[in-house]
Amino acid sequence: EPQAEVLHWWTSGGEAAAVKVLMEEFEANGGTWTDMPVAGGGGDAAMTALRARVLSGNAPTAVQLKGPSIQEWYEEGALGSIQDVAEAENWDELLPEAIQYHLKCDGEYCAAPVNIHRIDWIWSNASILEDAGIEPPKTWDEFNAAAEKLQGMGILPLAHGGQAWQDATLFEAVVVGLGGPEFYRDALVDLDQDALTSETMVQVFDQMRTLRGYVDDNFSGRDWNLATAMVINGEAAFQIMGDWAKGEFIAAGKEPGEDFYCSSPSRGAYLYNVDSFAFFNVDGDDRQAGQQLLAKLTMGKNFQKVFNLNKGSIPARLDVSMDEFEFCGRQSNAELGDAIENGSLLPSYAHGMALRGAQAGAVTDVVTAHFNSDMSSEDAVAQLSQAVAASQ
Amino acid sequence: MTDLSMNDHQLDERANRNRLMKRIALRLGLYTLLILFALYYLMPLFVMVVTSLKSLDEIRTGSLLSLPREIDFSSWGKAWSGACTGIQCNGLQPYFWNSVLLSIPAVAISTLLGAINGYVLAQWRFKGSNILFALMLFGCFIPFQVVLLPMAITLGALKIAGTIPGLMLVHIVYGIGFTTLFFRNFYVTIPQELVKAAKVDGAGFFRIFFSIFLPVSPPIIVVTVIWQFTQIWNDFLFGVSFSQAGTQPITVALNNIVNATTGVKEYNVDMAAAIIAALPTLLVYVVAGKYFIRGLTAGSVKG
Amino acid sequence: MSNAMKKEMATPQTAKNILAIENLDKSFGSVKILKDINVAIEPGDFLVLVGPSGCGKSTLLNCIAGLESSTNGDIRIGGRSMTGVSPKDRDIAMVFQSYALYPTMTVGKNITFGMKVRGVAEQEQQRKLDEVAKLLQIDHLLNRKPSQLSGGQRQRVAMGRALVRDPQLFLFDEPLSNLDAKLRVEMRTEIKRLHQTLGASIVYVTHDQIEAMTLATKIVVMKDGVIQQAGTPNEIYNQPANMFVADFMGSPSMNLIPASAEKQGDATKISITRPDMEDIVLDFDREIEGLKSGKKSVILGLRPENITDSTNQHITKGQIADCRVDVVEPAGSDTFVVTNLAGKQVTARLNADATIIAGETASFAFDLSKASVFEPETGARIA
Amino acid sequence: MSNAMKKEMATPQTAKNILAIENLDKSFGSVKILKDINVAIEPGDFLVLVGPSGCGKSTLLNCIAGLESSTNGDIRIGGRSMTGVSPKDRDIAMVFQSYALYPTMTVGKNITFGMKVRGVAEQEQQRKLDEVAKLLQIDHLLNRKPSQLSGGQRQRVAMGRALVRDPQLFLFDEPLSNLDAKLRVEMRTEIKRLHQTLGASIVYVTHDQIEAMTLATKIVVMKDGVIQQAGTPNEIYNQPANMFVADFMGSPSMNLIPASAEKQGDATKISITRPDMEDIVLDFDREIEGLKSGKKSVILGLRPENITDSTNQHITKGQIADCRVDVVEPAGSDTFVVTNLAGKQVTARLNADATIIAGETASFAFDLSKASVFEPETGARIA
Amino acid sequence: MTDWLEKHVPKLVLAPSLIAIFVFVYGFIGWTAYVSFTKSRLLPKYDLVGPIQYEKLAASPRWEVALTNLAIFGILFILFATVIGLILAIMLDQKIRTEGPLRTIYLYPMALSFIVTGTAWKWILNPGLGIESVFRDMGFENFTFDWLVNPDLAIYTVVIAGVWQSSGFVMALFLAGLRSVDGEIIRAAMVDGISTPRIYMSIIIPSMAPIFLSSFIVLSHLAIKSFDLVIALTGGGPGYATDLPATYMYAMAFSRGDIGQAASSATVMMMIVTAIIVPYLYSELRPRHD
Ligand SMILES: Nc1ncnc2c1ncn2[C@@H]1O[C@H](COP(=O)(O)OP(=O)(O)OP(=O)(O)O)[C@@H](O)[C@H]1O
Ligand SMILES: Nc1ncnc2c1ncn2[C@@H]1O[C@H](COP(=O)(O)OP(=O)(O)OP(=O)(O)O)[C@@H](O)[C@H]1O
Ligand SMILES: [Mg+2]
Ligand SMILES: [Mg+2]
Repeated sequence: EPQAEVLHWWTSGGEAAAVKVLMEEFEANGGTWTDMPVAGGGGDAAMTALRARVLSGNAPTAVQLKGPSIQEWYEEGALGSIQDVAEAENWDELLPEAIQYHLKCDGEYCAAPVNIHRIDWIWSNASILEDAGIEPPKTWDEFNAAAEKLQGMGILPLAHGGQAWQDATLFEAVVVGLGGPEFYRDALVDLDQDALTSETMVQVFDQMRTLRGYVDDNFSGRDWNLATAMVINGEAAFQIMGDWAKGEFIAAGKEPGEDFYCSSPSRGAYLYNVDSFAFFNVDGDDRQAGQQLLAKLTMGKNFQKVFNLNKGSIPARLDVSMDEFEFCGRQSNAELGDAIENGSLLPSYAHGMALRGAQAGAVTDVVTAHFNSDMSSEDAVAQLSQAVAASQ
Repeated sequence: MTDLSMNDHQLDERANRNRLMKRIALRLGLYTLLILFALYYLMPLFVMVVTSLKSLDEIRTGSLLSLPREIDFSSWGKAWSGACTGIQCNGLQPYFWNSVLLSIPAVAISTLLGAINGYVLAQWRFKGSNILFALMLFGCFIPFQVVLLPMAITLGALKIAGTIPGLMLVHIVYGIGFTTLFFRNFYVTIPQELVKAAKVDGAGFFRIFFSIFLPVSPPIIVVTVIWQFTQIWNDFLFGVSFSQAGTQPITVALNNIVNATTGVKEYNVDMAAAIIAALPTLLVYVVAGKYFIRGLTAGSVKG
Repeated sequence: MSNAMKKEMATPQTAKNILAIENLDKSFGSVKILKDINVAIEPGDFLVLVGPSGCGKSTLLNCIAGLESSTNGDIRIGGRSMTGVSPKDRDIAMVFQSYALYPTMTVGKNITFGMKVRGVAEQEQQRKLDEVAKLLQIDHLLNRKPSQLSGGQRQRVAMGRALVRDPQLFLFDEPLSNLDAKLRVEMRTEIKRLHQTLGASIVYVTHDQIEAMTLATKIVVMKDGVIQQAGTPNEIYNQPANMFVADFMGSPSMNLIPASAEKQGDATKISITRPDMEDIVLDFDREIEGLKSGKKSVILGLRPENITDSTNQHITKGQIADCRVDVVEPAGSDTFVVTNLAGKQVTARLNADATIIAGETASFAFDLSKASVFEPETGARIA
Repeated sequence: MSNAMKKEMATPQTAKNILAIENLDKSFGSVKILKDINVAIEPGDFLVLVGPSGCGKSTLLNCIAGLESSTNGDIRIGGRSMTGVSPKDRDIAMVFQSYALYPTMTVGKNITFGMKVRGVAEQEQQRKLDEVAKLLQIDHLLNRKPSQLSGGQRQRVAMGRALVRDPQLFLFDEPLSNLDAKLRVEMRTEIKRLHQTLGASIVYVTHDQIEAMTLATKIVVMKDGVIQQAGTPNEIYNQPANMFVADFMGSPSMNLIPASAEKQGDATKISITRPDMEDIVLDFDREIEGLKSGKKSVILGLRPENITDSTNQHITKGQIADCRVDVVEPAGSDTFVVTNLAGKQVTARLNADATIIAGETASFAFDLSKASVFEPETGARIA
Repeated sequence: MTDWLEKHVPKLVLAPSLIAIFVFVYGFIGWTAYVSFTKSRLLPKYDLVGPIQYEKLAASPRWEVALTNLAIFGILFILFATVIGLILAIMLDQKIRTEGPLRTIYLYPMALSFIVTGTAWKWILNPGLGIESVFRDMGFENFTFDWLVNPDLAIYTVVIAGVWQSSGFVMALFLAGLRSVDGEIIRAAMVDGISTPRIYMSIIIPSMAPIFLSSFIVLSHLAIKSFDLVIALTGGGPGYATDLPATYMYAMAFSRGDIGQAASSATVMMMIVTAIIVPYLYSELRPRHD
């Protein structure tokens, strides 16, 4: 009988409800689901636990993992294959190519995706924008113009939480918005030194400095949801945050497209964060059977839909009907399609999709140091290139 | 009596009054300061309690430090048995018992080990015993992050990874240093003649320990138990690393409630959960705090 | 130490010895604490070890009890060598300075604990407890905890714990030193009586010489881990082997006065020089070792009770001298008077009703019949 | 307490009193520790407070020092009422049982710290320190820490700290009780000498009666917070006001023997009944209070030194009796012999060379000229 | 055989604990030191590559910040916790009527883990939510208390919270120490004419040197181990302005997957610990005559 012990960090009410669907399906198929939630630090705590589990030879059957860390774990010899399920279910057809890349280890599937988060969203308070006569910004120039105007009116333009990962989230949105998809890929996926030291990168840091001017003094250490609450309460106009912020708006009784808007500064590009389950090498038929079943159900249409309705993201497989999704979800899905076609579907560096931990960490160290001090853009660029070189 | 001595008397009186006034002023200042400090210490607890009693709406809109407009206990119930700590939404309750199951034996065993180690190191010294004690003490100071990975490998090799006994082992091992320190410093104040008398009486090592030393140890046992219980109950790092589904201690669950990354935050529930998780240790401090100082005076402080 | 005595101590190995210690050495690390100790006692003996603090008395006792292992030499109890025998198998009982009562047990339990450990039958325990409790008059205290007892009561309980054992040898380590003066005197008599009643063999450590004198049948005086003298109380008191023993035993202690001895024909004269007064010249009726003729610096040892006021009727003529009185200490039963001879304080013991005033001059009688004379350099007794 | 004495104590308020305590009461909570204490001393007096442990000696001293506030009554030092005056303003110095040296300061600093705090000039401090250090012979120790000193040296330093203060009144709380017997005797003499040299006024607490006897010019005996007797050492020793004082003062203590007194014409006879031997009948040459004629049960108080061996030449005829000897304690300078009279242990003090054997019968001489007689019920002295 | 057993019981009894300590403390330190010379990333690897991890560490500005912070935090934390603990102890020693409750209030932060109190502190110190806004609401418009969000000052807020948590324990240590000071010394000083503050300053406090040492050791090990405190309060931010060695090490090992680097920082930490602890152990355990 299939067994699954699942390590994840979806512990808030909405998230829990979302994964619960999977558990119910899993148990309906005769499996036993053992829940192993570890929240905290955006998965840091879970990763700590995972490492201890793997080292003690007691790996969980499935783990919420994403991006390059899947490959990293595979290289450590810890991951198993679910190629059989993937072939049987024809995953190659159902998933965008860019995303398949993250899930495959040496050409075989070793992880199953659950969703696609869009990172580069600008959330805005509809009534403020209407009062100021501003459209939701679509480029950084528009954003700057809008922010100037709002500032003139005594309204705080940008709600931001000063935590390293939030700084990074801002940063990558600026990189893709100013530099375009190619530049983004060179700079933050390939860590190309030319790109990192280019004039564009200097402009990126300039824009970061500009954004810093739109943020209140007390942003430091603020949780993202408190920043969202500022937008909801009309204390600030914008927040740049992944689509989970939507959940806060909805929980506060706001209607997407009416009470608040979602727009992207990325000019057609799309920064994604795909959560997935990776499957570790485990002993015992029951647990291996559990992995197969879990992989299959994860990619199931129903789960993909229900999970993402709850979570604010959109399904990873492309053939799920978006009818039940709200405005921003549908917009996200539509722009995803465009991005796939333009080849501007890009992995989020801030959320660990583009780089390995050490490299991403090195970039973030510089970004956050710059944002939280009066470092010049040139210095930041120099430090960035140095830190990246050192981390390789 | 003569006039002169009357004067003396009046002078005495006035001096007395002045002294009294000065004393009262001093006392007043003293109490004021003490209360100010008390406020500093109570502030976080105040914030937590107040927040736990507010509704979510009020938290979103109001000042965090203001008193609740309406007292609402529902978040306490939710934290205990309804908050989501993962897929299950059973609150802290199941994890609470894990922690109880873990900490009581771990505290008992590490205290007993500390007692017997302290007994040896204080009363049965042998060549090199001081160096061994120093080596044990050094174990108190190792940062726990450092040992996570090798400990995981070791627990795996011992086949107790992810089990409560495994977690207990970790806590016991890293508690030994402190418990031994407490007991040793307590037992060195007991005259060696007691052991000698018992030896002549025919009692052996264990007999002396159980019949004579253990019965005099309550003060230091209190100190040790408080210390160990606080450490073990509050531990998160070991708890999260060396547990698996079903054996996670309460701190991990609390963390899951409080630190959800991309979900909606329910601060009132968070705070209620935090207080519930801290209740046992708080209780221990309130009930046994008196004995804590007494125990420290009795042994672990060298004056 | 005289040669004769040395010999006696060196061959103690006779069947009747209950305790025999031969050539015992004991070191802690590199520090030698006990050096070549030889002691033997017979059944019923009451051996008292005296000496200043830190001289190794407790260490010696612990060696006998097996609580410390000796570095060298042999200890025999009841004729059996004790090497490697653990304390509990040595058939000894011990009473400690701090009493070492088990703090959490009642008096009764304290006393019976040893028997319980050894598995003595419940009934037998009770019987012995009753017996000992009656003997020591602590029957009404049996249910109290040690903390609820007075010092003297604790002391009794500690003795009770030893007595129920009925061992071959009792060891006492300064059992009275934690008591106040009055109680100490009482308990001293009690111990003496117990010894006389039970006829037990006892080794007893103290640094109180009065205790030593009153209790012992045999005294061993130690200093820095070396035996200075062993003998009966009388020998030790009246013929101290050296100045250390002379000074140590007796309270107030023996006056040790620098003097010079001179052979004048058959007679020996001892004279004490004083800067401000005329010399005191005293007749001495014994031979002084090494003084064949001429003059010699010596130390004259005179006990306070041998310097009395001149109205004392024992005194032979010519032994009376005037001295200035420094301090007068009436002690009720006696009056002690301190004067200054040859730069040293000298104490005299006078009658309680002696009327003498500090600062004035009084005449004292010197009784040299019990005086000792010491060699100034070595401190050894020469007469 | 005799009425005459009570009166003397109740009106101590004369100008020349350096310390006067009137009707002092002290309670801790509901427990009365000191009850109606009246004491006065004149400049240069050496007042010793004695009494068993817990009788309130330290409490009284602390009241004088201002370390405890009294519940009732008045304390005057140098004629000034001390009510509400803090210890530091009382112009007193105090020496404690544990010496209470400041552990982190050197000996020199310990002694000068009080002066430093008062802002005495550096030079003056040094001068006084030198003076006192020389007086106490601790000049070579001034740079040591207390932990590096022996007990006797610490004791000296504690005294030094008091002496530099040059106060109106010195208070000593059992300053010698932590020293061993030998050192105690030495320091006792030293304190006596200091008192004689400086002429200081001293209140001194001890529970050692020998200390009390030798040091005091005036002794106050306390029990349970009540003064039992106040007087000179001689009065206390020879005319104890009651059985408690009689028993408490003197070592070994006074023998208190149940006896019956009978008036036979002009003569008074005291007889001691013995079950196994014939009665001892002794002549008594003073009047016994309340005995006009006939017979009366009394307690005969006899000091050990007044029971000697019959060869003693002082003794009047008819006062010799035979007794069985229980215990013999040769103490070097004397021999103490314990016998049993009327069911009580009775100690006799014999010469050191007395040859007497436990278990046998010997004849003793009873000197009743210094005997006390007590009322059995109240314990009060009646002759 | 039984004799042998009897003689060696104490050692045998100590053995399990000792073995555990040797494996779990010294073995692990050794393991960590070894791994610090490898290129281990996600999981430990055992091929030695020389001191490159230390070179990287030395070049890392973040590590530099962490060390500087440890110095600032360590010194201030120890200083304030000691001073406040001492002051509280002295005040509580003045025969305070409500000593029991007050003592419990001062002590209770020890009972709470920072997972619990971190959020509350974050709010209190946050200028927009906590003290600053409360004071401004009360009418003190210019009241500013924004250390938490100032990269140069944020580390001091960590000190505030750290002191809050630990000073109660120090208070307990000192109170216990004060309670065991020989009462006669204080009486002697009073008679000697010394005022109460002076008695504390010149006599009692100097005599509590061993307690200063004990609390220094306890506090310094807390400072070096400080982790929860930073994570809960600032998350190491703003930027990495409040990083400490322990958080650096943790970040490297668990979020960055750079175990080699983590091991090297851990080794440096252990060396700092050793430098502080070994002299203490030496002084504590050298043979004394007591
Ligand atoms: N375990 C030990 N290690 C090292 N030295 C010791 C030990 N025990 C005792 N000593 C030393 O041995 C010497 C003798 O000590 P011991 O206790 O026998 O003296 P003592 O004669 O009993 O003195 P006291 O009258 O003070 O009890 C002392 O100098 C002491 O410091
Ligand atoms: N602070 C206090 N509170 C309550 N009772 C006290 C206090 N101090 C002393 N006592 C009690 O007062 C009584 C007298 O104590 P005090 O210390 O004066 O006796 P003492 O005569 O000095 O005895 P010792 O000879 O043992 O020093 C004792 O019964 C003691 O228990
Ligand atoms: Mg000894
Ligand atoms: Mg006292």
